[in-house]
Amino acid sequence: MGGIQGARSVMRLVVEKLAAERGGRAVFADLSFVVEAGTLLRVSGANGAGKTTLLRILAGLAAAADGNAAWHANDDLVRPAEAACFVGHANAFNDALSVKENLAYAAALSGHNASSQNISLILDAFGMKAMINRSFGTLSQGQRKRCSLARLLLLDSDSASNSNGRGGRAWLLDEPFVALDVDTQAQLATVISAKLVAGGLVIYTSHQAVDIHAANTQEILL
Amino acid sequence: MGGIQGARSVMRLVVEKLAAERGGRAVFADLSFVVEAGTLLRVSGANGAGKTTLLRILAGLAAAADGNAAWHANDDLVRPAEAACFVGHANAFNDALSVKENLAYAAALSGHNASSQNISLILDAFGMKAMINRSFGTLSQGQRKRCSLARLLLLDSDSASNSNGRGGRAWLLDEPFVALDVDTQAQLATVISAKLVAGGLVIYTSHQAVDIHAANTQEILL
Amino acid sequence: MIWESWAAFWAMGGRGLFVWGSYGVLAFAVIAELVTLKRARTSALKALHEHHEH
Amino acid sequence: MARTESQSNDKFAGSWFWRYASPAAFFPLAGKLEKLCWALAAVLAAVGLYIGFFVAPTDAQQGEVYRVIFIHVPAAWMTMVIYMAMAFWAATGLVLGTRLSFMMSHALAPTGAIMAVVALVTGSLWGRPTWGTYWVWDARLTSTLILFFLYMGYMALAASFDDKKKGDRASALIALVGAINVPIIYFSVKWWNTLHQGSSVRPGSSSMAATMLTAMMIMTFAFWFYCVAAALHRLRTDIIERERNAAWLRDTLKAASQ
Amino acid sequence: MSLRGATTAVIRRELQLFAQRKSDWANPLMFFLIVCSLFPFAVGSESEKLKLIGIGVIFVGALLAAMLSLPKLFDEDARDGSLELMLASPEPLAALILARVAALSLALGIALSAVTPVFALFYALPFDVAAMLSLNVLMAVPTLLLVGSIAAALLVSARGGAILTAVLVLPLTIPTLIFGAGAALKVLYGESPAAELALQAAFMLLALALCPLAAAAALKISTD
Amino acid sequence: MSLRGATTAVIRRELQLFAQRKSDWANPLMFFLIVCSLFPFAVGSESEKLKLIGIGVIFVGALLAAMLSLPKLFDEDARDGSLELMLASPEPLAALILARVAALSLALGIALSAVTPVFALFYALPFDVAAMLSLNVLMAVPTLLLVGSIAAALLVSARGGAILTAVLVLPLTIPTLIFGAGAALKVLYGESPAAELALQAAFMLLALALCPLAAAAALKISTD
Ligand code: HEM
Ligand SMILES: Nc1ncnc2c1ncn2[C@@H]1O[C@H](COP(=O)(O)OP(=O)(O)OP(=O)(O)O)[C@@H](O)[C@H]1O
Ligand SMILES: Nc1ncnc2c1ncn2[C@@H]1O[C@H](COP(=O)(O)OP(=O)(O)OP(=O)(O)O)[C@@H](O)[C@H]1O
Ligand SMILES: [Mg+2]
Ligand SMILES: [Mg+2]
Repeated sequence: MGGIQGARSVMRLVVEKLAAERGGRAVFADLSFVVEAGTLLRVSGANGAGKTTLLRILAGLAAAADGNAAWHANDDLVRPAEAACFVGHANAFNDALSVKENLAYAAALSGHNASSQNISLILDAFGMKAMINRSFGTLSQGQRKRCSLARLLLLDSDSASNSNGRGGRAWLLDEPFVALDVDTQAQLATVISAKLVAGGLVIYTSHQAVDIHAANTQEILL
Repeated sequence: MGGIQGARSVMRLVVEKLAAERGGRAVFADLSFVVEAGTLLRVSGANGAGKTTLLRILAGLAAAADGNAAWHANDDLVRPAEAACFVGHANAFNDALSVKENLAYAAALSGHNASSQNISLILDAFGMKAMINRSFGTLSQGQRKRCSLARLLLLDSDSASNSNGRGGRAWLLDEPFVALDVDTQAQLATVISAKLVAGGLVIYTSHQAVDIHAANTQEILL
Repeated sequence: MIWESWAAFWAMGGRGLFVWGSYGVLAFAVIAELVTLKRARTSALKALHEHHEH
Repeated sequence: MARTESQSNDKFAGSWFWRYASPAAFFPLAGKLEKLCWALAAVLAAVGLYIGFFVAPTDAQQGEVYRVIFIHVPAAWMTMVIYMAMAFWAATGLVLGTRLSFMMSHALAPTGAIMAVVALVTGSLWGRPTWGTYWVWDARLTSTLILFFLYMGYMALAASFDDKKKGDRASALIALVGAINVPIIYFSVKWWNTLHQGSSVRPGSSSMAATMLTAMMIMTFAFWFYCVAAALHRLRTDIIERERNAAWLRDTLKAASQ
Repeated sequence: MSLRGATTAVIRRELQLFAQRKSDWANPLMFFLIVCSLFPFAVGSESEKLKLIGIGVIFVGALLAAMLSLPKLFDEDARDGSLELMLASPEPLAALILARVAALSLALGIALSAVTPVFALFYALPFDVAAMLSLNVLMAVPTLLLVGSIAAALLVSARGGAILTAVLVLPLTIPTLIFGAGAALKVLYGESPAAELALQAAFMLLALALCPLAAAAALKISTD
Repeated sequence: MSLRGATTAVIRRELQLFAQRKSDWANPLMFFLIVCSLFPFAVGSESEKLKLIGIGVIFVGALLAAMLSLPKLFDEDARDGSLELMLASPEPLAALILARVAALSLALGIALSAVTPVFALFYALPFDVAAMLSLNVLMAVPTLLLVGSIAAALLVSARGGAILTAVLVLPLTIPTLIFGAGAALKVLYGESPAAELALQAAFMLLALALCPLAAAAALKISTD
């Protein structure tokens, strides 16, 4: 399953003099920071400051204009696709397929073998079990978001790296609380805390004030 | 310009035994309430409770399964399209056109004659003046939302109904604070308060806690 | 009986293939339609019973 | 706001049409009608085929192959009649907003398409020995083919909506547009055909013996009853699918199974 | 007054979009070009053969190209929510639809009929036939788009895209095809194409009168 | 092992989508059917003429039907973000693309080649020609989809000049057309189609070897 050997993987992100451009305009420049496993990093800034751009670069979905961002697992360099999971505005679910079919596909693509039980267990945690066979296109905005988060957990849960409580892939969450109702927001905060306690690394953006219990926190203002 | 004669329009919404279905399933039923001009109505409920469905029915964009919702302007029945403005998840801007072109089109379609000054004035209020000629597709999530809100104000501002401070069309806002940064959230809250003071009627949904100063508030829990 | 023999009947004056082919196509179409009708009804009833049980 | 069925029912309360426009009242009636139609179709087909094969004489020009006529012509007629019926119910549905009308349209379409296929295939099989080719671009043949396309379009459209109510009205509209176009298409194809003078051969020329005509008419009625029975069956299945929440359906089915 | 404002806004926006995304009109043109240039490879290049099929290939190619741009009418707007602006407008929906179809027809009709003579030459057709074909393409494209707008409106909320549109629309365009190609054939045979042209025009006027209304109804159905 | 898991997941999803939306394969079929029946209206109904154009029309129709379903390959996935799942997968992208093209080819190729003989009938072609055409359509559809997947991948963001890519890619399908129609023509003239068939097969294998890699590179470029 690629470069990460679960049992020992401790993630670490090193960003050096990173710069980004969109449409020929500089969005940010000369950004340097280091994030260690077990840390919660919040990226803040006004609308258009470049938060989404930064997260997409870290996830390997966009190219930096300058500088670089390197993911290390136990000091070995790993590809962003193997090091991090990105959840953004587009939810990466097909409208015509059912929630379950979508999740099974995503799991298989990233090399996991999600059993039916596993899927329904995780959906249950987000109160979506009853909708497991609904086609995704018929869900409400918040229900869609819950599905995205369920996928995040699914891809984390049965990877060897997580089973012994050592973090697993880093999470890159772009506005994860948007569209969730208050209860689910709290629930997500708990999930993030648990990830951090297990030695995971979480980077998120949010314009909403949601308390996340975390031992180590960092913040970047773009 | 249709049924509303601005100078005297005082909006009133009467909902009686309203029921909605989506995909053959009942979403809510037997909903009755009255909203008077100058009132802020918050529709709350968990994800999937039917908030978006309700707002779309009130805007005349979806059909009710039973019961009915009637808009009155000074006790005259008016069509939903004339009575209310809806701002939802889809932002109704074309990605390829510039912000300005999009706004001018929307204004013309709803019978307004938005001058260039007017457009740039309103964009300025939301800190978007510099992007007036950017194509919409290149904006960040929050910048897009700001544009939707600018359109809302634009369609309100130069209608006769508002110029003398008597309300104008009702606003139906589905999650208006989503994606906005903290400053802009506060700004939007001020705009809504002003609308209410002017005798307007605002119905909104939100999972975020944002303080809106209002004399009369109502809440429905779905 | 206008036919001299059953063989003559089946032969249809040497055009048996076309005549019986036509009737065969009709028979196929009718049977296929009946089968799909029946199947649709069965599955509708099954769905209904499942629905009522919930 | 869209007119709901209860509103329209109130307005026309008391008339027989509206009594049976509700699925609850129609369902049992359709069941009885359906049985009757199956029986009539079977009996008439038996009689018609007997006359057609054992009474009607050999045709002077064509020999035995003309016996295809007993199914070809009824199928060709049915496909046109059913399209018209479909468009009629579509229009009724759009104007009055009754669910049952849309369901009638949906129930008719597959049978109409099957009739088109039967007319096309039997016609081709008849054409080979008489014209020496399976297919000519004759006006009547060509318009049957186009009618088949219209059926397919209607069914594809109805199937491509997740929301059945939307699908109902959308496909009803396209059925109406098609119905307006059918005569236009027919006459332009005919006109095209004379322009090119392509096929000198076309059906509908030879005179028929009385027994042939009798057999053909009886078969036509058999086809009528078959199509009505099939459509009613499909309609009842559709009602079962759509009215799964209705109490009356449960009661009716329970009563029927006892 | 306000109706004029709204319709000009629709047309202006359409033209702005054409200017912004050249592919909107260049792609149908490319498709046309490709269809027209594929046939000689499959049929062989003798000019007698080509002359025979030329009119048909060009006309069918133009119709297909126009048809494939039908989803552009409403699909993108439905996706980004702009369609609701149109539905909520106080002006009559049919007029707005007509404005939009008119803009598309203008752009596409002119582009396609402008390149038609070029292809006619490829297929060894004489000049007068080429001119007649060009004229007929110019008349046929609006008719097709008008009829097609009904299907496009219905398909806004359905799945199936461009191809289902084709299935719904193409059978309805057969008269246009017959009269259009027929007129060119008449010219090729040295006869008068007056009857075909008259019928073509009549069909176009009929479509102009009925289709926007039907499309408005269709749009209301599919967005309800 | 895990590669097998990923590719079967891709194929399974594709088949689920086909089952969910029958229109995905039924509509190209209807399109093919309708395109094939349009030409006689424009060309005339004499069977000599029809025989002449029949092979060409059928082959071009099948290619167009396949080409029109190309956007299905990546467009929807790009819109809803699923494409990023594929890009972020640890498995080689080319294999995943190949799986996807294979599923589409299977569904479409079989469907199109199954109805081809019916059209051969409409165009008064003899049975052996019909069979050869059918076989060639079965071979040409995968080739076209493979080559086309490069274009589809480039067009995902439509940034790299949509039109240019179409112009670059479509000529690559001309050999398929020439060999495919050529084989059927040979049979019509009573000659052996062996050479054309061999070339067709060679071209298909070449596409199989190169196109997925090129498409993977294209996809990476266009999603940057
Ligand atoms: C609108 C559809 C059609 C109608 C109403 C129709 C009606 C008829 C009728 C009434 C006859 C008997 C003519 C006679 O001998 O007096 C006939 C004969 C025939 N039909 Fe059709 N038909 C239709 C479509 C077709 C189609 C689609 C085909 C072929 C695919 C076809 C092929 C034939 C042939 C081969 C004959 C016998 C020709 C002859 O007697 O010279 N017809 N049709
Ligand atoms: N097209 C559809 N088909 C079937 N069910 C649907 C469809 N659209 C929405 N629903 C269901 O209708 C219900 C109400 O949806 P709605 O979007 O109104 O919820 P909401 O209150 O706005 O939720 P959220 O807070 O998540 O935005 C949900 O349970 C949803 O799953
Ligand atoms: N395709 C593009 N072309 C040009 N500029 C772009 C493009 N996409 C984004 N931008 C610009 O890049 C900047 C950063 O965008 P980004 O989406 O990263 O902002 P953000 O911090 O996530 O904002 P938000 O809080 O609104 O989501 C914005 O100013 C935006 O206008
Ligand atoms: Mg952002
Ligand atoms: Mg909602």
